[in-house]
Amino acid sequence: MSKLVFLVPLFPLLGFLVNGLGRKSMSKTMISVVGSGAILASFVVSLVLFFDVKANGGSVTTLFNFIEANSFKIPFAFQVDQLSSLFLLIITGIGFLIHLYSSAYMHEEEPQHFGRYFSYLNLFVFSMLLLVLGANYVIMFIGWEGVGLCSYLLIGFWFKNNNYNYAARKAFVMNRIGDLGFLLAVFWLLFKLGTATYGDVFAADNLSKLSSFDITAITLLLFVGAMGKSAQIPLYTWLPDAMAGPTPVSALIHAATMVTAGIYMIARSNILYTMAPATQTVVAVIGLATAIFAATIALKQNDIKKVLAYSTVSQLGYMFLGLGVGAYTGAVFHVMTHAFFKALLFLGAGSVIHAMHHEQDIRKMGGLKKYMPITHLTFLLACLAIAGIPPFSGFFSKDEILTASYSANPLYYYIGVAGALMTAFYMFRLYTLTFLGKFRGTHEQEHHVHESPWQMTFPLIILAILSVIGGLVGIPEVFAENAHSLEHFLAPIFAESAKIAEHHHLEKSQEYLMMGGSTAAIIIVIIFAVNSYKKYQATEEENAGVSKVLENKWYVDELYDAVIVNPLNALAGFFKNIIEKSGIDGLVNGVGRLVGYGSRQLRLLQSGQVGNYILIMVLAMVVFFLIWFNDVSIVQFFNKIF
Amino acid sequence: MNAIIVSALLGVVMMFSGIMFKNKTTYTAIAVAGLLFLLVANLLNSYGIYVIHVDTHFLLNFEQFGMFFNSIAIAATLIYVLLSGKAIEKMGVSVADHYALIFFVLCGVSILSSFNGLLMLFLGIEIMSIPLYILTGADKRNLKSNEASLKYFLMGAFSTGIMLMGITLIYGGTGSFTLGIDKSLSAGGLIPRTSFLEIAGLILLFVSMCFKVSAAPFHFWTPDVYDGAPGVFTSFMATIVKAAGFIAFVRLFDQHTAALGPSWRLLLGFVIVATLLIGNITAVFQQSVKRMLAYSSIAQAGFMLFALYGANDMAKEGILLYASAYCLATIGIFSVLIKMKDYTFDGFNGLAKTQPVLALATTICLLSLAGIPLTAGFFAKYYMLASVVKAGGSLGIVVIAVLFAAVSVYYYFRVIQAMYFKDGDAEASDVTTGYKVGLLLLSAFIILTGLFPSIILGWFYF
Amino acid sequence: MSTTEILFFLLSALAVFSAIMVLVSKNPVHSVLWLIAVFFAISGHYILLNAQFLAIVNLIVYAGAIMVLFLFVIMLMNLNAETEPQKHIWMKFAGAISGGCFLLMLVSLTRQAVEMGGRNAISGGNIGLIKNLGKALFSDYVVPFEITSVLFLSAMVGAVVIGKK
Amino acid sequence: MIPVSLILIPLITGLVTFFLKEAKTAKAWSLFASLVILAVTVTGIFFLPATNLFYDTPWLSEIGSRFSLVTDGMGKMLCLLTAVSFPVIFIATYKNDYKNPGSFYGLMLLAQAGLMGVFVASDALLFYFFWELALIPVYFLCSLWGGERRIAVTFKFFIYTFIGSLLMLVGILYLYYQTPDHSFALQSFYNLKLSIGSERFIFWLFFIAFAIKMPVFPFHTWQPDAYEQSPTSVTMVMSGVMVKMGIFAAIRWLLPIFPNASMQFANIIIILSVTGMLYASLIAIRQDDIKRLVAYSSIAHIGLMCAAIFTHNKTGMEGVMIQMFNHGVNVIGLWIVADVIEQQLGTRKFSELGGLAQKAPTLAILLVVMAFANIALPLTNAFIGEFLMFNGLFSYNIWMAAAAGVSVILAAVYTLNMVQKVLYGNTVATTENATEISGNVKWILVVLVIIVIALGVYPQPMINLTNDTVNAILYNH
Amino acid sequence: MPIQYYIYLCLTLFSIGIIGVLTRRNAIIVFMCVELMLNAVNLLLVAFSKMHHSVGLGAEGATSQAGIDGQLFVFFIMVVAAAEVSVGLAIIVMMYRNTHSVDINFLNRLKN
Repeated sequence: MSKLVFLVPLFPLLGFLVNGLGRKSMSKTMISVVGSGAILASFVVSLVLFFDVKANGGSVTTLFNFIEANSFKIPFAFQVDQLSSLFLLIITGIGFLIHLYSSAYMHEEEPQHFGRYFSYLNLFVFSMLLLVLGANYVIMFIGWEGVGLCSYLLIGFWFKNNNYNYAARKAFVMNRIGDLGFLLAVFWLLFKLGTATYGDVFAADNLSKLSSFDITAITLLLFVGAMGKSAQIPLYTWLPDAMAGPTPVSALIHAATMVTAGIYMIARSNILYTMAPATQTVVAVIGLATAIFAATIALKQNDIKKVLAYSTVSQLGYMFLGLGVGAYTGAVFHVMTHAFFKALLFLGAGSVIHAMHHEQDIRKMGGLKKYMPITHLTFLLACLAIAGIPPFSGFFSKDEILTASYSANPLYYYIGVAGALMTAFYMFRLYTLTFLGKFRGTHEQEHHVHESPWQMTFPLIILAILSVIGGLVGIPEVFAENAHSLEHFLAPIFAESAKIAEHHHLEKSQEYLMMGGSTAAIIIVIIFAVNSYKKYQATEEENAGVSKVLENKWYVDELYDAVIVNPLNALAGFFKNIIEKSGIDGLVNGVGRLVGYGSRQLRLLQSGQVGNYILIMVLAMVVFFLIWFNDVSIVQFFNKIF
Repeated sequence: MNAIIVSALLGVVMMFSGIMFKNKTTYTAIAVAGLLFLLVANLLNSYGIYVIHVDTHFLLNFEQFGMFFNSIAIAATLIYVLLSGKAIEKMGVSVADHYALIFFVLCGVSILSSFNGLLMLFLGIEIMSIPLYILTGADKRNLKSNEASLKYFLMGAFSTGIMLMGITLIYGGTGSFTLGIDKSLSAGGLIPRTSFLEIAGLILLFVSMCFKVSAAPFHFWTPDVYDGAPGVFTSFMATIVKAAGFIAFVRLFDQHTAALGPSWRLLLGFVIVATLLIGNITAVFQQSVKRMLAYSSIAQAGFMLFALYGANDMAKEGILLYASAYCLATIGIFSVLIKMKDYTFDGFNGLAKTQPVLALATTICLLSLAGIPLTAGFFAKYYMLASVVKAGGSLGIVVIAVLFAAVSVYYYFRVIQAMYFKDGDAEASDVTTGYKVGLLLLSAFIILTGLFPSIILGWFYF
Repeated sequence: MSTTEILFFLLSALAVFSAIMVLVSKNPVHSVLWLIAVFFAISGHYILLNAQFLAIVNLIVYAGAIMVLFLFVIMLMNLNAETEPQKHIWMKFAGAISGGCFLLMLVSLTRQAVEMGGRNAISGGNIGLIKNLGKALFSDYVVPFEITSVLFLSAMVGAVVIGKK
Repeated sequence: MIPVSLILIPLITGLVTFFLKEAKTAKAWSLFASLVILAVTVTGIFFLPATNLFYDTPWLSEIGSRFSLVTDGMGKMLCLLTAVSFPVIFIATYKNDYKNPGSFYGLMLLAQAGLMGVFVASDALLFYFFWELALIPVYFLCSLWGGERRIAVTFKFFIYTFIGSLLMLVGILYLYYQTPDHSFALQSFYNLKLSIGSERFIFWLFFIAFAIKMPVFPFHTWQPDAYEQSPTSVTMVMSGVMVKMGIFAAIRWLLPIFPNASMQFANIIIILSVTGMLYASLIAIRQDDIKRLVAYSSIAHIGLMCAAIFTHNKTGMEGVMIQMFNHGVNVIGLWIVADVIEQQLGTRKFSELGGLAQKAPTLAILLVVMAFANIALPLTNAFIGEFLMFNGLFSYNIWMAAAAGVSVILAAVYTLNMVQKVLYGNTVATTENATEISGNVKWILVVLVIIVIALGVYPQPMINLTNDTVNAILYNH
Repeated sequence: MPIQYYIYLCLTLFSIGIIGVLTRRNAIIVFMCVELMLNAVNLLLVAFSKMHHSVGLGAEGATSQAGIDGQLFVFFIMVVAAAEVSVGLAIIVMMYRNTHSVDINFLNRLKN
């Protein structure tokens, strides 16, 4: 069965090649069929694999030896186990839906760009699958940078607009910073263990070779990689800018799949993290900080996609919180549910933007409820899911993380809940401004507003269903014993960590209390948000004070420019203009000038006067005698010098 | 012995041919024939066949080294006459006499390559120098030529005085004029038994030889004389005569070098560095190619002095190789130079367009002078450095030498740049096909020697 | 103090004095005359050293031929004290100093040359006589003797080449 | 026999080319010659028995130098690189016109002969010969067909490298007289046991020569000017192949002969190289000229190789080996693009370019691939080399690896900057009527891209090709 | 007569010659000073030859020819000197013809 695994990435690769090479010749329908079909095919294969794994465990398939150097050997191998197969389903499934969606969303593009778009998208899926399937860190790194590349290409998809290009560049470079950390971690592993294959690295005897310092360093470096990829403080600023890309791209890459690569990677190496409590604390704190920080920014954004972007960042923060407190299952669970509802949100937003002719400012929307019922309904469900209203999927996953964080450190819990409340607030602010109230856009916009075609609504519906029921795979213990099927499914992956980590269960009463409390609070916040924005009128007056700061995202970009970018540029200029020209090259040329100068001086010796010539000769003779008869002292003198 | 006798007789022949024939080309023809004959005679000599057998009473000593150098010198002169014969004919009225003087110089050269004892050294040097004073002044109407001639003469006479004083002191110290017999010297450097008079004499002798080979700080006459003298004769002076000076120098000192000990090495080191410095650095800023070549000849002298520093078989082979490589290259360049309208660097601008063959030949000659591999010049320099390293001399001086070699590239390549990369219409007067062919053969030979130096060195072991 | 010694010192004094006069006298003609005086003194030394042949040759060749030639040229150009160019005083000074240094060097060397101690240039012996010199010249030294002819030839040719209008 | 033919074919064909006056014939002839050489190389390396890879005959018996050629793994790979790059260059610049083309292509082929010689010579003096023979044609090429500042710039480059090689000559001489049997043979150099003092001294004589050639940080200033001023096809030779001479020589002539010294000074050199990497990358960020940018980025890459050599780590060494080839391919690809742009639009300045992606999508795609190869994206060939080299560097010193890693980030910055400024955004005056690239360039670039990807996905053959050298260098001493 | 005396005397004359060369501008006078140097050398040679002769006398009696080479050398020096003078004066005259001066300080067309 698992021999089929190579098919999974193969289909998207083929799709990429076909679309990429044939984009000029093929028709749009053809292109979309090929693009989506490829993903569908691999989704099918993934399903097969999934059940295979469910039935009889994971397996590793080696295709060929990628690098076989002196000190180590890196096979090009795929590993299919519970974790990866789950991710396979998410990627290919949601991937397929989004491809389908795109075929309508991108329809105005001229054929060759349309083809380019789909080839990029396929390439992305391919790299993402490599990332997930790779049986060692190097293959994962290939996918890791591959998705970075695709994200670069897709963010800058409309390359005529230079701001988009800058956003793309920013995304790639920030990812590169993270990648360096990842790479160093890999080197560290190879240096210490001579292998980067999961199976070997996590083997007990190899782990015993690593000092606790090694593990801490490796995990930290890996986490740096995760920061870059999953947009955590301090490397998160690229994600909001990445919204420059087409909306489906944001849905697929910057919500559902790529940004969760960091979580996948940490979940994959959970044993290492469990063995490095220090790192875990770092992860938890940074995750929490990101969650709350991004949430505050999201409160005041007016671009529909920006809001979603920051909410993504914040949700990713929650996942890292979960990883940090050892709730690996919870994190993965949240990845899954988040993939559902966040993709849904983005697609809904896309459908709105599509309807509004690329208007993204929510202050200019409103009252779309009656024009686009499906979009509205699905969007609402998604909002409820992300806000964490039971029994929607978001509730279970978020609750699991929060509970775990409480048992780790109550403070985490309280901050987390605060973040959750903010989430509820800004989501419903967004919802209200978009769909409720009355229309605030221009007239001909109002004229054209319409529900999107089926290729767009169908994915919405599917995702809506998923985000409603998706949570049921992880019903907490408190409701029913062994109802948490996901946990059981993933158990083998986290078995080792589970052994090490200490378990302390809260008694049920407290858990009920926490759930109830948080849910109640969230509902209150929602009502408040809806009420306060139902009657919203676009006003010109500037925000002031805190809200201004929030609107400007805490001025973080400006801070980075001032602290890192500009000084670096200045340094580069200094090197280019001063050191290089005057310094080093000046030195080289200086030698030449010295020779020229000496030449001009020595020529004067040739005075043309016989008398002087002979005078010098005579003096030279005298000097010769002196040299000859004082040779010893002179030799000593030279020996002193040299 | 053959070389000495025949060249002297040929000198006389040229004198009388001046009376008999009026056509100038005839003189060149006779000279060429004579040189060929001279070459043959000298080769025969090295196979032990003599025109007349003379008992030299150990005043002359014919060894392969000297014989071989004679052949080189004569061959070089032959090439010189073939390439620059026209120019010699143009120079003044008494062409035949000039040829005669050239032959007398060759006589002196062949004495210097075989002298055994200071007396013959002295005579050889004088026989070589006196005709040169005349040749330098051959362009009688030209004030520069006169001035050069007078300068050369005065300083030459002065250095003769110095040399004689040196010889005298040596004689006083050792009681003989013959070389290398004084055991107190070869016993190893400055031991008390060594006569101070002799040391003083050797130093003075060294000084005068340095003067002859234009080693700093006794080089001052060189730029002025080479610059002032008519181009044709400059090329003769700068090549064959200078090489002969070096041969004499080496033959004079090579036994002593070991004996004279560290102070000798020190002194020589100073002279070498000074020569390289002055020659190379001063050449950098010259505007006239002729004068640049004068300075470069000083620089080359600095390299040739390594033969004395090394003073081993390597050095002896090397000096021969160097002499031939240097002579060929310089003769080639001068033969082109004297055809140019103006002698400055700009005068060469764009020669590659107007006269590609000349440009190519000049380039190869310059590369050879610069010691670029694949040319004879490389192995010449290589042998010099190798002899020093082999003799266990200090690497420092070798490094200095190569750095100066790099400097030399600077001014040699200025000519190449002018010819190839700069735009201009340099024209060369009366360039015949024969001349071109000759140049090409010359450059071909230079390249060949650069690939297989054994072409020349092989002779050395016959 | 024997007569030879007295003569030696007299002649030396004469030689050095006249030599200095060659330098200092403004008029070239006087310089020539003083130089001739030097040559005479030196010939005197030769005689003291019993080298009669050289003494005579010295007088004939130098004092006779060469100096007359000089005198002749000077007359030809009618150089005299007025036309005589003078070097800058500092140049003279430098020249004198460096020459002096040179002299000092060699003298000091001679003083260190211990092996010269107690060795004399005797006036006895007869190698200076024409008979012996002639024998040696035409037996052992015949080759250089012949070769000098080349020297004269070249000098002659040269003089002609240069002298021709 | 193979190595001899590798030297002789370009030599003879080159000399013939001088006499071809017609541009078309000269181009066709030289292209044909280079293809023949490629064929010979491939057959010789992959198909003929290894005995053909050695050649030895007396040359200068009187000074103990033999005309002996040995093609070990590294030699094979670099010969392959040389043989591949020349046809590529000829095809890519086939449309360019040079005044008196005969001499141009003749000199190119002569340079190729010299390069081949350097890579196969196993006799010190012979090596020195070819070292210069490779330099001189390039000097004339640059000075005759280069940009307006060509003469001064090229002259500086020439003198600079010439000083280096002269110092090396002194070193060679010294070693020669240290050898018991007075021979220049590489093997007898390897067997030398030098006193530590002299080893230190001579080491630097050699290293400076190679450092100038590579070039390593403080000796690099000739390079950007030379690359900028010389005609692009020559720049390709210089940066694609000639700089490898330095690396090659350092591996073959430095490490084994001076084991102790190279151990002792490794830290200095590695620090220099890493400094150079950061320095060059930073400067590259501020460049406005494609050629200068590529020049500086190439300095950075070379710095990494140099550092990896002196880690004395096998993995790192393997990385250097394969990277020598990859860097050659990638940088030639970039130069081709630069040349196309310059030929078509008459400028290389970013500030005067933009929006080419709309006009020439194919060019855009190819350039993007080359650019990402330049920043060592996985599945491109450069990734393999840099991955291995970083491994070596890491096991030498973690902080060095980290510092060097920063330059990888900077590489992304400047390369993407170039891509963006050239391809993206709206078209400007110069690029208004730009057109798609012509067939020959397109196909040659496609070939290069295929090589890039293929070696990036399956590098193992390349790594195995040079195993013998790596073992010999690191474990026999 | 102790040989040192002769040495000192000749060195003195020689140095006077040098000083003359250095201090006079008249080419002819300079040349004369050179001749003075040569004569000093001659005298010294003769003195040395007699010195060596005395040794020879001591060794092999009255028939000894030791030291005769010195005197012959003097003879050759005179020959050379004569030749030099003829050429030198010719050159000086030629110079005078063109410039009407024998001042060596005017010989400065060639320099640097």
